[in-house]
Amino acid sequence: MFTGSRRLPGLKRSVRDPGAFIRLARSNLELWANLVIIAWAVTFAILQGTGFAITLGTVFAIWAILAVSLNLVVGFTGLLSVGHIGFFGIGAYTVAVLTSNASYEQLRTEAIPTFGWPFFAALPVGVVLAGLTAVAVGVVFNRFRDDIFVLVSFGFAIICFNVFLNARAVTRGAFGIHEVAKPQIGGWVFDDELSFLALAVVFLLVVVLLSWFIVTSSFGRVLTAIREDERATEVFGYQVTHYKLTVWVLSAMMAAAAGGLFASWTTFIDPNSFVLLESILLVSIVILGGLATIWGSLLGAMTFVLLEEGMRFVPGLPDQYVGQARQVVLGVLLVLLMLFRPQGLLGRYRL
Amino acid sequence: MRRRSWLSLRSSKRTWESSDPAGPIVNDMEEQNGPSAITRENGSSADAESEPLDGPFILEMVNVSVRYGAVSALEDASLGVRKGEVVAVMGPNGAGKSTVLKGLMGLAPVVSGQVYWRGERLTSATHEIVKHGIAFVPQGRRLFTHLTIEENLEMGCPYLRDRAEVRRRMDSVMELFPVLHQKRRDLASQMSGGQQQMLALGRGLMADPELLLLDEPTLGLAPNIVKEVFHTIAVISDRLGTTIMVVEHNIKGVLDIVDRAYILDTGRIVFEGTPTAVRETNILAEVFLGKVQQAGPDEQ
Amino acid sequence: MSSAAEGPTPYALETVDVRKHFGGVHAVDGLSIGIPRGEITCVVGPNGSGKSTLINLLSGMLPLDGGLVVVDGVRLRVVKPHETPGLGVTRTFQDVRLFDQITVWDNIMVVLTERRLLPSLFERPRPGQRERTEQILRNVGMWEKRRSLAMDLSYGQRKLLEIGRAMALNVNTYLFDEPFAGLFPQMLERVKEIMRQMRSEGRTILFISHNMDIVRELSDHLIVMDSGRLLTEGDAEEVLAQPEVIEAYLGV
Amino acid sequence: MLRFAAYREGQGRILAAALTTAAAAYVVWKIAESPDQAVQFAFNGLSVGAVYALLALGFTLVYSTVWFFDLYYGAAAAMGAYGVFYLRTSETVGGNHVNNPYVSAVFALVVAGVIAWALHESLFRRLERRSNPTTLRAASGLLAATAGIYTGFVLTNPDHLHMLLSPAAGVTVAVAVGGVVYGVLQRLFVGTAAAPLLIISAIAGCVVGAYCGLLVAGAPGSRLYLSWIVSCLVAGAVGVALYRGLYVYMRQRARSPLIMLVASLGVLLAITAATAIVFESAPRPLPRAFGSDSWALWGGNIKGFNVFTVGVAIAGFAGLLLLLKKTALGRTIRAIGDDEEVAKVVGINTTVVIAIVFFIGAVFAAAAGLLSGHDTAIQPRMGLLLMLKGWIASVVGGIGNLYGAVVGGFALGMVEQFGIWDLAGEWKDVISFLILILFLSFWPRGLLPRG
Amino acid sequence: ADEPTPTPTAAPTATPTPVPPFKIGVMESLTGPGETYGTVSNQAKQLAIDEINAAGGIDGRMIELVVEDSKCSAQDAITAYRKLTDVDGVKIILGTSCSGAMLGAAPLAEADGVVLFSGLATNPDIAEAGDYIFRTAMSDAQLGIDTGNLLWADGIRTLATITEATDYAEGVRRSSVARFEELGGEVVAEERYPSDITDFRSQLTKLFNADPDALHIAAQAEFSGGTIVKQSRELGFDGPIYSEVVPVGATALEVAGEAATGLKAVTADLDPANRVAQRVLQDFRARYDYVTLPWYLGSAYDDVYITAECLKRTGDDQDADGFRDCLYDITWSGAIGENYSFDDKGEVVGLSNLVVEVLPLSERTEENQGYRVLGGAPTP
Ligand SMILES: Nc1ncnc2c1ncn2[C@@H]1O[C@H](COP(=O)(O)OP(=O)(O)OP(=O)(O)O)[C@@H](O)[C@H]1O
Ligand SMILES: Nc1ncnc2c1ncn2[C@@H]1O[C@H](COP(=O)(O)OP(=O)(O)OP(=O)(O)O)[C@@H](O)[C@H]1O
Ligand SMILES: [Mg+2]
Ligand SMILES: [Mg+2]
Repeated sequence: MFTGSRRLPGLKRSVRDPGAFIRLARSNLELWANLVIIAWAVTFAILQGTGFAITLGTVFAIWAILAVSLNLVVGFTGLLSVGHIGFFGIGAYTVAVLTSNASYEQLRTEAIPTFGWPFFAALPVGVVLAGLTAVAVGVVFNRFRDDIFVLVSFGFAIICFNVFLNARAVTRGAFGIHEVAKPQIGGWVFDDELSFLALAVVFLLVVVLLSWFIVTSSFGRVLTAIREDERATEVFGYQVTHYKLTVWVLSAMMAAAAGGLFASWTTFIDPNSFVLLESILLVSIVILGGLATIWGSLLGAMTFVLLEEGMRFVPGLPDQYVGQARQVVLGVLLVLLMLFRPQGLLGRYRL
Repeated sequence: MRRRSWLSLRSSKRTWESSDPAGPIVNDMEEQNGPSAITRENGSSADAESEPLDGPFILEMVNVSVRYGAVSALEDASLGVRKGEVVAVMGPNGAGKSTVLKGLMGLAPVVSGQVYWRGERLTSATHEIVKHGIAFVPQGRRLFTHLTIEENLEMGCPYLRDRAEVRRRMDSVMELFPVLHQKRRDLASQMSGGQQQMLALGRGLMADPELLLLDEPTLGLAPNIVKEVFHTIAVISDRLGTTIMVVEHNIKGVLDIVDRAYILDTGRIVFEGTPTAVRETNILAEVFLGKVQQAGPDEQ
Repeated sequence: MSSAAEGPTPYALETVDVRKHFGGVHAVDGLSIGIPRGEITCVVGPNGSGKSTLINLLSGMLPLDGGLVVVDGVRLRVVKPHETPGLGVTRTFQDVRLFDQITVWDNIMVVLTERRLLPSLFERPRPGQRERTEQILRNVGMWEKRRSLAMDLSYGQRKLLEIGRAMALNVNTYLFDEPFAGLFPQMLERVKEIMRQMRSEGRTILFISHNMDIVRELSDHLIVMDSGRLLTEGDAEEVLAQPEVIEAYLGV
Repeated sequence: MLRFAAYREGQGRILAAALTTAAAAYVVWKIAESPDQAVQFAFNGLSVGAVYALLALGFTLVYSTVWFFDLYYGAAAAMGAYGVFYLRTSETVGGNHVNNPYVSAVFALVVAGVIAWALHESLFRRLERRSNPTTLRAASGLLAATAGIYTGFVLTNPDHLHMLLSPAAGVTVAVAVGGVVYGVLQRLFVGTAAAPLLIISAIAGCVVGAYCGLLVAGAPGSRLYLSWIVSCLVAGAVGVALYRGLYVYMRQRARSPLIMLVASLGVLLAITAATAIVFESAPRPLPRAFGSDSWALWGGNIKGFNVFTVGVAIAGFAGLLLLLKKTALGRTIRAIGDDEEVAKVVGINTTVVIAIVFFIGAVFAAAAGLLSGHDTAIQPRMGLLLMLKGWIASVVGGIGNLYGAVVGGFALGMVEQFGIWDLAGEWKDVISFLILILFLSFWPRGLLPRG
Repeated sequence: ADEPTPTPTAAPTATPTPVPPFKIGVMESLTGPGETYGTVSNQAKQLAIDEINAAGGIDGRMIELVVEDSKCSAQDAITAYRKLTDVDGVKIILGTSCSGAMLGAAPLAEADGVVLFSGLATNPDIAEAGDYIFRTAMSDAQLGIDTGNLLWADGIRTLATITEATDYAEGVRRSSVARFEELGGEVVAEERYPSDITDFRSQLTKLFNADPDALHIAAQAEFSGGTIVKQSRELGFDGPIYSEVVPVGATALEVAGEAATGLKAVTADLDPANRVAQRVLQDFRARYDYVTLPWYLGSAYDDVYITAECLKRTGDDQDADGFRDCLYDITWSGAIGENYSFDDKGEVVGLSNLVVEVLPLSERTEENQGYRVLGGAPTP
């Protein structure tokens, strides 16, 4: 809010103090980060052809929804949750189960009831279901803070994965669910890549606006206060648990929406897409982009997608190492960020 | 010869547990004066003022600037302490008093300037500085809360191998603050704020320092204990020649016991002089008023 | 207790046989006191006599082990911290607790905003709130620091900000835990002035201090605690002249 | 004795007590129903519990000193296990050597760096006043380089581990024996001049050391067990290097432990992925250690190796307890756990002490990793999983409490087994996490909270 | 194919060709749960492609493989698929090695008219996945029926099963158990385990407590298969153990060691009399210094040759429809069998499974793969 005026004295001082000049340059890192990443994305899109760029755009939109929603919890409220992938999974599975029309008559695979709902009917159900789960989970998790919260949220991610894997009567377990329906409005089906991208971006916009609305409100300010000192916030008359629960549920619902999109986009889901590691990567994205900044999360998601896909094109890197190499790069990035810029690429707030 | 130690304050009832050559000498001194003889109210500081100490600084800070990120907490500050002196550092909140002490101890990000100890540059890390004989009691009674009180005191001189000496120092501290003796097996976290402050002070004394840096030693203490602390400071300095640098807000109390005072305002040293001078010039009020005038327009 | 009491009792706050122990330590041990409405009450006592614990109990930061707290005639066995402002009570902390990584400005704003969930989502800073924030920040001398993060302040500045934050909450009873500790004399004046002004607005103040000058000057009513119990109470000068108080607390 | 953290309201405590009783009753009923299975479960629980306890011990030590969850800890567990694999592939399944010069070089560099730093902190600091700094720097550089090259040699020639390590083993034993003998002699002959005692103990140390060295050199079978030591030490060295190279700088500036948590998350991600690149991501077995045959006992079966693991856990616990409670170093460690800055202020070289803590922690993790690797198998992601288990165990036991760590470790091991008695085994993780969450709701500070 | 040039990404061999090479996509699970399969399959394909190219390609045109990692996950298969089709412009994709990944990419391929041709994906659902989806891997359906028959024939009446929670293993277990129960057998206890665990003792303890006649293992990873066998014996179980394919893989047998002796499995195996098969194994060992999953290796190898044959017939790597029709037409004899072809669902017909029994440790050699063949699966 006050960034502009804060810089001015620095400029004045830099005339007689070279150190201040370096600091000034460094304080523009945000700008550089923005420019570099966007330029990278554009170059990538141009080089790789529109088809692939559209695919990546959709992947980005989904990750970005997740990152923005998680930032509400991690960055603004200060609850370092590693369990977000669970809500993503709940959304995805609900949409998959409700919309799939696949016939599983064959003897060899597990059959589950099919409903054949349209996507836009199933999605709200998934979102609400995730919300309800979040309420139940949140009531319990509200007791925990800091490290313990991290631990139990790890637990939540693992529990969710196991439920997806083992509740075979609903999820078909390891078989996964096929033929998830594409979104459809009236007669208009979003079954080509471009229209799906458009839909995903609309979702992303809605999520971003909603998040922006939340964090600029008084509600958002209370969240940051809770992040800083929960007990002291209580003394000023805020029922902290309600605030935490509300933002937790909202964030879970956004993640579930992303999950629904994801299921519909891939048309097939199985538990492997909802493993703990993905959740950890998601937290990394949020931290990479910057805590308590929405634009940062977008940038973080962008970086992540570019890293993931860009790695495929690194010369001399054998294909089987692409996935791992991406993790190595991400890990090293995290370390460097924490070392030199603990607030992330764009953030103000430090962990 | 071994320099005189504040430890000699301990009453003569207890016997020396080691064959420390300094023992008998100190003991003698004690008997001459007796613990009650050193009880000295305000008047004594006047002696110190009448014959101001002279000679080179044993600790000197030259043009030190400290910066926390964009905040400049100390700018070109130069100050020094002579051997045996008690020096106060005063100033409004946020003036940089704590920063001065932290800068001396290597705990603050010093961006320019030097610190000299006995004429040599002091560049080492904090834990090395301590070995030169400087002890620091930080602001806000920071203790090892999961150690017992005894262990906390022992931590005051972690590298002292001579158990008997440790014991003796501990006894002396406990004599100074009897409550510590009562609770010696309790965890430090189980004490009230004031008791914790005593423990912090005691831990600093355990190092048997040549220079003692105290950051608000009376913060949150009950009046009787405040008196005791000031008294102890006066005694340590006066009788044993321990050099002391103290940051205080309790101006009335501190001006009575110090030889000199530095006054800081917004990171600069604005005044240096004897307590009398401070009282006469009414500098403290000026500093404060100046600040108020500054605060009027925005600092953009 | 000559003040014009409007409520059913002359007390803004009362404790009835309140108890709190930590392991074997009886920090507050059957304490029954009353804080007169519209006056400045001071609690003094040796270190570790349970003063901070008392405030913690009154504000719900610690659960009661026994006894009652009576706020404005409402008898409470369980004090929930988030309900205390509703009952007209707020506090500061001995170890200052601010919202470190948000600005000084927002630290005050947090207190001024809507308490209900849904409306708070739709609330943006209103001019009234802005003015109030500015007024408070100027009052505690922190206006020029409004854009720094609270964690970048010095000890005393933090203390002032915390007092300001409590002031922002427009309640009847303020509990200040050592508001004067670590403050520069002229800042002391300012805080004293703030307190006097609060009193003149008819608010009740309870504060802890070890600074006898201030206690004498400011307090209408003095409570002396020792080992979790009430040692004596009454007018400051009289109480401070009592021999047991001198022995337990003031020293000779 | 169990001290339960005071829970807010009475009902909570009653509920918790009821749940505990119900759980106990359930277990008793089950045991009565099928004692054989109970015995087997207990054995299984004991053997995994020992690993968890080891993990929890190191975890709790590190955590209660630096107050952040060092996720490198997980990577250390994996490194311990993969170190053995790396050194002993010729004895493992697949048979193809993974010996990779880059990997060896990296670790050689790390070891050299750590040694250089250690020398700098110990010798250099002390001799600073007396001799020429350049000489000292050169000397410590030389020593460190030698150590690095030696490490590189050891790592690239795992088939000659016994030969290469015999001098090191000999020297270590010699020093240890010499020290012990000297201590004993000093006690026995109080007042005797130091010199003769010193000579006697030196001779004793040298003789025993030389004998041990020869013994090791002549026993190729010792290679496996030497590789344990090597990988533990290397994992420890990496821990120290990380602390000195990363965390120190972060701690200087950081306002929150979460920064280090995230940085170490980065370290864990990177090391896990790098492990998967070098060793492939499929699980691998470690070579057969002793005690791989199972004994039938009271209707169950248990391997000798599992008993050994339990022994290691208990020994580790006793060692740590002695260190923390009885030695000055231990007191220092606890003090740093309370307030690092003040520890510096009173004159403690906190960087060195914390580095030692990290070393010990990483060694514990590595030991746990390789023991569990021998018992079952290794895979790159094992680090994350083991770390989670160690974390849970230490939280359940009460962070910062060694007794708690051991209790928590074994408790977790048992819960994992008995929890799935009536449920399908695939719910194992779900059960243990549900129990964890339930437990934390009632005892947020663990069974035996610190202080 | 003698020169050991382990090129990770296939580059056409030395001889420069004026015509651009045929571009064929490959999706394999190079990382993730299907890593072993993906890697072996990829290596076999490289072997075949290098042979073909060294022999002059297809009428002088080389074949180039573009490899992507599908990580055994549907989502990654989709991104890999998109990358192959959009960036590299391929119309024919060999792969993938995991059924899950295959089923993820199949609807897209079907919609785009891209041929997906797998040598390893065994999920029965793949039969229904579409017109452009083919495989030389046999569906799990048959494997399960054979196991059920075998169990019954061996006099097993009560069974305990332990199953890896993956689509493949679940599928195999279901079909085996269905057949076994159809014949009158009873499953007295069943357990599942997630792919990443290495300690199966608690599950096994429960299984053995039910006192079954035999244990049935359905594993996807060789490692877990081998470990289960080992840990079963450690826990004192001495009944017979049955399984399919995976636990008799080379790695599994090494992990299990002596404990595996007597283990019976239904598996597809390369015929020792098949000269192509033996040559492929030999070449593979010479080039990569190991052999595992020989049948799947052979299947991947055959896929490349079938592809080459069809490319020869169509002469265009962009003509997916022609390629598809070619596959429906073709009858092939290669490493995994003689005269096999594809039915109208793209399923392979003309191949069959064998029953094998693991030999004692001392008798296992590289040649016999550690087991002896007992013959075809029994029919009741
Ligand atoms: N860690 C820090 N980061 C940023 N700014 C800081 C930090 N510590 C102190 N400051 C700033 O430096 C200035 C001097 O602080 P210092 O603690 O030295 O004040 P002080 O004179 O001791 O005040 P007090 O009497 O309130 O303790 C203050 O303006 C404070 O805001
Ligand atoms: N969290 C705690 N755990 C254990 N004991 C405590 C705790 N808090 C306070 N105590 C004990 O309770 C007693 C009263 O403490 P309290 O902080 O209320 O004292 P106080 O009157 O505020 O003292 P001071 O003037 O020094 O701040 C002390 O003996 C202290 O040791
Ligand atoms: Mg200060
Ligand atoms: Mg207090």
